[in-house]
Amino acid sequence: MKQIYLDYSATTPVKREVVDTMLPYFTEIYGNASSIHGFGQEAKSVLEQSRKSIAETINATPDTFYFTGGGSEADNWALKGVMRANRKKGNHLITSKIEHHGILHTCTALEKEGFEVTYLDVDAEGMVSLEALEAAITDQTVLISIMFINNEIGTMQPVKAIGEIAHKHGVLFHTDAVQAYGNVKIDVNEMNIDLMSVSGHKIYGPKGIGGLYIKKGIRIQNIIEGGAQERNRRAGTENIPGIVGFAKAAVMADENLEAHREKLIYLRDKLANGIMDVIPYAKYNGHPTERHPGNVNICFEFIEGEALLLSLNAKGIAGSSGSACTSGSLDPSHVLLAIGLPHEIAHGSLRLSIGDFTTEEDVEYTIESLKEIVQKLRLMSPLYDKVLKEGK
Amino acid sequence: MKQIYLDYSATTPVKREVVDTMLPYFTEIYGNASSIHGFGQEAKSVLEQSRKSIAETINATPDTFYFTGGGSEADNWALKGVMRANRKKGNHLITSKIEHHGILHTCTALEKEGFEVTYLDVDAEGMVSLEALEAAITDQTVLISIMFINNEIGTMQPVKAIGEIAHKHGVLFHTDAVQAYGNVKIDVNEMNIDLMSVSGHKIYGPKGIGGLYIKKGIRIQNIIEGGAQERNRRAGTENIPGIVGFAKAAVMADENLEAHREKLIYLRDKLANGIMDVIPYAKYNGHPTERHPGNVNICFEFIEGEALLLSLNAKGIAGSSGSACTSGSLDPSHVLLAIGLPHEIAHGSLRLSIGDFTTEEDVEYTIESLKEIVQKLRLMSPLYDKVLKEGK
Amino acid sequence: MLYTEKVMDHFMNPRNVGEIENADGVGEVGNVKCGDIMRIYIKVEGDQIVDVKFKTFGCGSAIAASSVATELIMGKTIDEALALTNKQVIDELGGLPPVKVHCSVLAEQALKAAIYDYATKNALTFKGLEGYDPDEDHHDHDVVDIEF
Ligand SMILES: Cc1ncc(COP(=O)(O)O)c(C=O)c1O
Ligand SMILES: Cc1ncc(COP(=O)(O)O)c(C=O)c1O
Ligand code: FES
Ligand code: FES
Repeated sequence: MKQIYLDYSATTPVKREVVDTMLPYFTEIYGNASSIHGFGQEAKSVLEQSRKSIAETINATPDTFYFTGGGSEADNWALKGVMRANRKKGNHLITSKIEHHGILHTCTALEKEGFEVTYLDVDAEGMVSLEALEAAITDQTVLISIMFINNEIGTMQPVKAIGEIAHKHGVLFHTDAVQAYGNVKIDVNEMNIDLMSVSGHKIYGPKGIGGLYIKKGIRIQNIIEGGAQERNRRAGTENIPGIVGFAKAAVMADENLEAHREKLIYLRDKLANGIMDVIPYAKYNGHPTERHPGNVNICFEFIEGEALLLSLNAKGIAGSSGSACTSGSLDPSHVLLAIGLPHEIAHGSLRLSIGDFTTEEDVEYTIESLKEIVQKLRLMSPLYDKVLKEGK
Repeated sequence: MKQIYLDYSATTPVKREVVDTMLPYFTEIYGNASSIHGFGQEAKSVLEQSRKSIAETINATPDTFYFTGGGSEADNWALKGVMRANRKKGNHLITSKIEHHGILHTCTALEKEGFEVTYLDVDAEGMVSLEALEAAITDQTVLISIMFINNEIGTMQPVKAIGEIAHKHGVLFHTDAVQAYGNVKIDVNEMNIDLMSVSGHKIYGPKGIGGLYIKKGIRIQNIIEGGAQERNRRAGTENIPGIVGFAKAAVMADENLEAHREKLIYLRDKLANGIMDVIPYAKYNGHPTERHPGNVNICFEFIEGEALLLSLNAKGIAGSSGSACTSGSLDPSHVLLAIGLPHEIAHGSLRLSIGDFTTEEDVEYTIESLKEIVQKLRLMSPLYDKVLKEGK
Repeated sequence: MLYTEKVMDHFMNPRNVGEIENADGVGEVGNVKCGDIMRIYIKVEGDQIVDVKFKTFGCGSAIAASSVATELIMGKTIDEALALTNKQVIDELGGLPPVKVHCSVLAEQALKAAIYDYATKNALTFKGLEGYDPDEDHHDHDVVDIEF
């Protein structure tokens, strides 16, 4: 059966060119970058070259970019590291209700350590209010952490303006750019970003590698102590193949950014409009324009997301859902609740995320299949029953 | 020029079979293991299979083995996680002076958080004293962390006996087995181990992947919060290629353990004896028998380790040193000082670590080259001068 | 795979979907808020269930559990149907992941509700309904400690 992957926001395949770049570093140039012999120095040199390449894509200097084991580690490091290192300055952190769990659960942990956290509301389209943000700042506020692009509904925040407000009040600004990096152009200087988390596997690079941009001069504690790697800030033998692959993916994404965006936006709109045209009782979530170029998120009334995913999967289509039944918890996704969706509608959510290997046929096939599936599931649904009988 | 890698304790090349096992997971079976579609479920199934394979090699059940981003993260997690989660029980941790920095610097961080740490001395061969260990236990002691095999001098601790003492006093026992795993047979149950750190790149697997064994029922806090991966204990999209490669390397090491050990011990002894036979004023460090099968560590008087390494490198031989000049600090390795070597001797240390691809010819060539190099450097040394003139 | 082949079969090709006009008993359990509602219709002749249909809003295992439950009680006597447990539903499905056990509980409860409706309408009593409270909250996502 044909397999259609529409879950690029969950993870991406590693591009062939990226794997090819990585291969020699497994079996030939395998040295430990801390060793002074040739094997080690070759590794060291490619490590620093990779750091430089990635730094350039965000207009940063190489000495401000640190490799981590992924996006979650970067998020944990940014928040715990900055809050713990700046206790003297204050104990208050501002974030939003729609952050990734890498941020939200770190905030819970920080609250247990005695820090105070403000979780900002978002509007129906997933936007943080700049006024509410500014109003939340107190003289205890050390850090604002607002994600660049939301992973579920795709909404993109006004990052530059947020950074401006932060700096106006002498507060640091971190952004979780795991979904944004490689999909929108990021300039950490121009956008007033002090710390930024990124991850390899969302941009056609390998899993298990990510990074944290830390502007020079920022006080931050380590969360992984040990060897002197990453200029004494993040211990552990450097994952050279992962780093090389991440850098290759980052450079490829950067060089191809405009074409990539155009293609994705075209297919995304075709998919979203196609679905909305043929399926009634559906709601398109997220912001209409300020959104991830590949993100489509729609709620279908009267049916449940997991059932939808399984049916799609049976047709070879891979998507994702924020329904409670997929999360194993009682509540549907915190993001869908934060944009004000009632539980029963949030249950029927579907995220289809488009990427570089998506084709126009994939999109067409998906629209058709989805139409059939939603129809079939609705005919089984006691809720749809009522609509058919009583109208709505 | 012929390249002879004798730095297997720093890192190993990834075996061809391991890379081959990893490859499909970059480009074909690339799903996120948390996704419910086919791509995700395939990843999930290989993830759990890998966990099971590794757990079996240490006689543990799969649900006690957690993947991390490497050995350092595992060390940090074990110590910070256990100490922070068991504050009510006590605030005291016992370790040794020869631990890896992944442990020692974590201890420093814990001291800053208010915990108390006892750093046990070791004897001239690098052995912890069981009496001293037992005497150090107080009613505040929560955890003992003693490494299985030391990375510099190769000394292997009596892990089983240490665990016995710990348990006799109701104290938990963690061991950093990064150097031991794959080189000696480990049975966590029989050896009384409660937590154990391991790392992929020391056993011919990939870098950037490691693991922590956590016996069931142990209270431990997370250090990386976020998604529900690793049964809610370690967030971050699972590094499936890394995990698959680690598991493959672990199984290969386990199946071949006896032959591997025999070969290494044979070559190690040939190398060590060969060097000691032809080079005077040399001291063989570590324990004569209770040691890593591939570790040779020798101090050459009157010369300095970095100069030695560079000269060896010029002959294509890759080794490592605990000299101050390679570490960029004023002091030579804390391990060499802890076994009581005077600074001037510790400066001239050389670690040659043998592995699966080392040949008899490599060993012979190394002995000869080393003889020449030491001779040449000594002739340049003002210290050697005196010996020649005055005798010793 | 997340689910057994049996679950997938009942999910993809559910048996007895629909409704029964003038059913003798209708039971609905669950809660839209939690994302699962199950409605079961029964037709009774004598003491025998001669037809049964369901409609379900819920996840894959909720739909599969409804399907299997209706199949298991089709043609059975009321007393036999009342003896149906969620464990039988799970066994028939070849197992469910622990977090999905509550979906099978829902099927058992929806059936009981339908029979209760029939019993009330016809002023009948059944041993299997003793102590049954239709208003009790049957909906517990945390029912996971069931031995298989
Ligand atoms: C004894 C010991 N512990 C911990 C580590 C750290 O492991 P990793 O480099 O995988 O973080 C190493 C090696 O670097 C080691 O030799
Ligand atoms: C917005 C966001 N932040 C953080 C993460 C975590 O990244 P990683 O899986 O690399 O740890 C993800 C993806 O999982 C994400 O989408
Ligand atoms: S109906 Fe929600 S998990 Fe089954
Ligand atoms: S002599 Fe130069 S660093 Fe030691």
